[in-house]
Amino acid sequence: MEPRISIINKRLQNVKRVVVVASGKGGVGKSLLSSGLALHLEKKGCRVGLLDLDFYGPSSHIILGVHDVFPQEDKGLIPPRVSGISFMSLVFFTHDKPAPFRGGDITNVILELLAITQWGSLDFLIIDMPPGIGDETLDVLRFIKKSEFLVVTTSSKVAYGAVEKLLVILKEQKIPLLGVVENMKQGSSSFVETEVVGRDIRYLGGILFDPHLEDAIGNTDSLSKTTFMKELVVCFDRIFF
Amino acid sequence: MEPRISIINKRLQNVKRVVVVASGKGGVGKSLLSSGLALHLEKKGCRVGLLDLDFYGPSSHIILGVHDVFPQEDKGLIPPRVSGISFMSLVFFTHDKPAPFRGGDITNVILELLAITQWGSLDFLIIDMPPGIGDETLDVLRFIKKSEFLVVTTSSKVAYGAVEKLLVILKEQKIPLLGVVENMKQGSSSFVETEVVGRDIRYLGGILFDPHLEDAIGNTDSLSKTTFMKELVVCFDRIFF
Amino acid sequence: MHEWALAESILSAAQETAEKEHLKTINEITILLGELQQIEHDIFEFALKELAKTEGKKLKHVKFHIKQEKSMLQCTRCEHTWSFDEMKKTLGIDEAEAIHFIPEIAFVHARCPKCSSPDFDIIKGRGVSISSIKGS
Amino acid sequence: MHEWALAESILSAAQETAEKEHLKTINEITILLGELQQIEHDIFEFALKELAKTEGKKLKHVKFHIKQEKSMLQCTRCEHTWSFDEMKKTLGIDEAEAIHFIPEIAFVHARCPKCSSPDFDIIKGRGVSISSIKGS
Ligand SMILES: Nc1ncnc2c1ncn2[C@@H]1O[C@H](COP(=O)(O)OP(=O)(O)O)[C@@H](O)[C@H]1O
Ligand SMILES: Nc1ncnc2c1ncn2[C@@H]1O[C@H](COP(=O)(O)OP(=O)(O)O)[C@@H](O)[C@H]1O
Ligand SMILES: [Mg+2]
Ligand SMILES: [Mg+2]
Ligand SMILES: [Mg+2]
Ligand SMILES: [Mg+2]
Ligand code: NI
Ligand code: NI
Ligand SMILES: [Zn+2]
Ligand SMILES: [Zn+2]
Repeated sequence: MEPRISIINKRLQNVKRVVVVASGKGGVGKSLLSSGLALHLEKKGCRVGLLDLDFYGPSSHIILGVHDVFPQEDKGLIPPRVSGISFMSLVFFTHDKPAPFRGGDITNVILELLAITQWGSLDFLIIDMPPGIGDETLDVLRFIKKSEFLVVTTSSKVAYGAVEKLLVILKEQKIPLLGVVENMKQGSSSFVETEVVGRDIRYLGGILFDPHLEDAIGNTDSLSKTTFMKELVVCFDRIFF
Repeated sequence: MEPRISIINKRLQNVKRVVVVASGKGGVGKSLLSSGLALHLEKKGCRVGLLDLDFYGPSSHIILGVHDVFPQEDKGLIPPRVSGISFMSLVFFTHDKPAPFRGGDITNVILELLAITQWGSLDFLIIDMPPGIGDETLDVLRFIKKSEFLVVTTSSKVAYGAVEKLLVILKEQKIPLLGVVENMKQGSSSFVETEVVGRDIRYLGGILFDPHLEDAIGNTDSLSKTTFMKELVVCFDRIFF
Repeated sequence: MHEWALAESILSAAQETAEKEHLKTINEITILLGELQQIEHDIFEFALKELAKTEGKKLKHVKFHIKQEKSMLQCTRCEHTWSFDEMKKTLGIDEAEAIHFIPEIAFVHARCPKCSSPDFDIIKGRGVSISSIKGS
Repeated sequence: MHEWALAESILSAAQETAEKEHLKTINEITILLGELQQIEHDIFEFALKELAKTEGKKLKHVKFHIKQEKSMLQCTRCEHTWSFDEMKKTLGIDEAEAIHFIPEIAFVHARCPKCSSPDFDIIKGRGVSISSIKGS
């Protein structure tokens, strides 16, 4: 018998909302948006946690410039504070080496992280997801009942083709869906907006491609000053405040 | 006992080279490069197959504009010809609906596809991979002994952080590695080139961000005329011809 | 007739076993046909026998025992179990055929009949497998 | 002492079982400690006993049977099997500790001792599990 499943609700009982930043597609900006959203909510005075569930390509620690911290061992693991955010990632254990996991391993790692992490009281737990609709997505749906999904796409037909598949599953399974963000917009096509609205899903707006974003990666002060962050705030404040 | 593993070598015995287009990161252009490479090699007079192994976000059929074709049943499945390329994808069976597979399912699907697809004689089989170093990557390494990897990254620190993990595994396991392509270049940073060469891996060159590429998706004639294709040819001709 | 490709894999696996275990001849191969893959016993047996003729002397006198294996699917979310028999009723012809080619396509076109989850497992009866190979 | 968190999960699972099976009291819980996770018997038992005191009347008189479970790892590529005992020799202190927190970190810091593949399975002895719960 698997004991870990039954403790997860307790671990998250003082977490008010769980926002899962997901996409059927990779490289659309899930990680930048997760970190950006976490930083913004923290500035607004919320208690925020950030959990990186992308084990093959963990990115949140790179974006936030996380160095020389480790969870504190106290009846579980207490995530270290990074720019005011309670941050948990597998990189604390992998030492940033490759993690060649198969699907069953992914499930075990997620269960273990959820069972031993002591988040305490949070207004928001943001989860930075890997792409796709595989083990990570199915496990979040299975283990974290209060998940609300925030779906990211770009304007590309190829990207939206993958994102649509996640949207279909979430709608079909009646999972709370905060809406879709169209990231890295460059043209003025309304293709994505039309598609999303046509599926009766909230279109949260577009965020332009920001040529200066790359330079701000690893430094949360610089990140906060980007046009990326200004636009992100516009998209998200209408759903969270 | 699993019978399918033992037939795979026979199915690929008349395939001269298997080129696995991979990346630790999503959205870096694996699918565009796979289709572009397949189209180019076919134009050069090679017999080419293309296998899409990205089951969550299959893209090759969108890029090539594949419609109204299905494999022919004849002692297995013979992939249909699409712009001269023998093309196999799970979309023939999913009807482009979501495929919420767990890792063990992925392995089974890959085994089944490799066991029943009759590629015939090919100079090149190109495999369009999903991101990461999970079941698909481990299974390709396990089942297709003549794989040669072509790794794609962008110039971003976040993307390269994930790509590096795949490179580490491939080098460590002594897998043939054709080199690394830096796609969607916009600045002139030589960060990726320096990192790649520092790992004693061939840097195949950069391909600029092409603002007209999106419009060519779905039409192989238009695709062939993009600057993306011109640059791709420069990167690849030096390794294949 | 994509069944030939799978029948071929059986014979190839048998040859491999003969090699590994230094057998001179293979006398009997017992094969399970998982219900989900909907392979017809007769077609499969025919393919096996035809193919065995050209497989060389180790397989000259092989006997095939082909057994059907009932399917069992189980939901990860609600633990309900069901079979392909039951699932079949909700499938179109094209969908059932797609599952015939790749059994995991069940996750694409079918759901748990009790809770509608796509997150279920194929516990038994997936497809073609070998249950035993006997030789000397 | 992250062991408390895992001990807590045992008691929570026991409560859940009591609920589901309408038990008035839980008399005995048998727990396996998989070798890979390197949890000390005494620490774990202490945590369980302390926690049980505040878990309410159903767990007031519970007895814990804690057994060590030997580990077995198996390579997918070459089928070689080995144990954590053997793996441990190649690990640094930090690496072994990382595996203590998340046993799958073994795939990050260890390889098949025979063929160096990272593609192996944890067959047995992963971590904390419940082998039985008895109540009335
Ligand atoms: N609005 C934007 N403008 C410019 N670059 C962006 C923007 N959003 C994301 N990026 C870049 O795109 C790449 C992919 O972003 P990332 O957050 O890693 O995506 P994902 O997590 O979906 O894989 C990164 O290099 C990131 O810096
Ligand atoms: N050189 C390029 N210039 C402009 N856009 C590109 C280029 N390469 C890829 N893209 C675009 O980037 C997105 C991701 O490409 P894709 O091939 O789907 O990546 P992957 O297969 O790695 O996920 C697509 O929208 C594609 O059109
Ligand atoms: Mg990411
Ligand atoms: Mg792709
Ligand atoms: Mg499943
Ligand atoms: Mg493994
Ligand atoms: Ni058939
Ligand atoms: Ni500990
Ligand atoms: Zn169910
Ligand atoms: Zn091995």
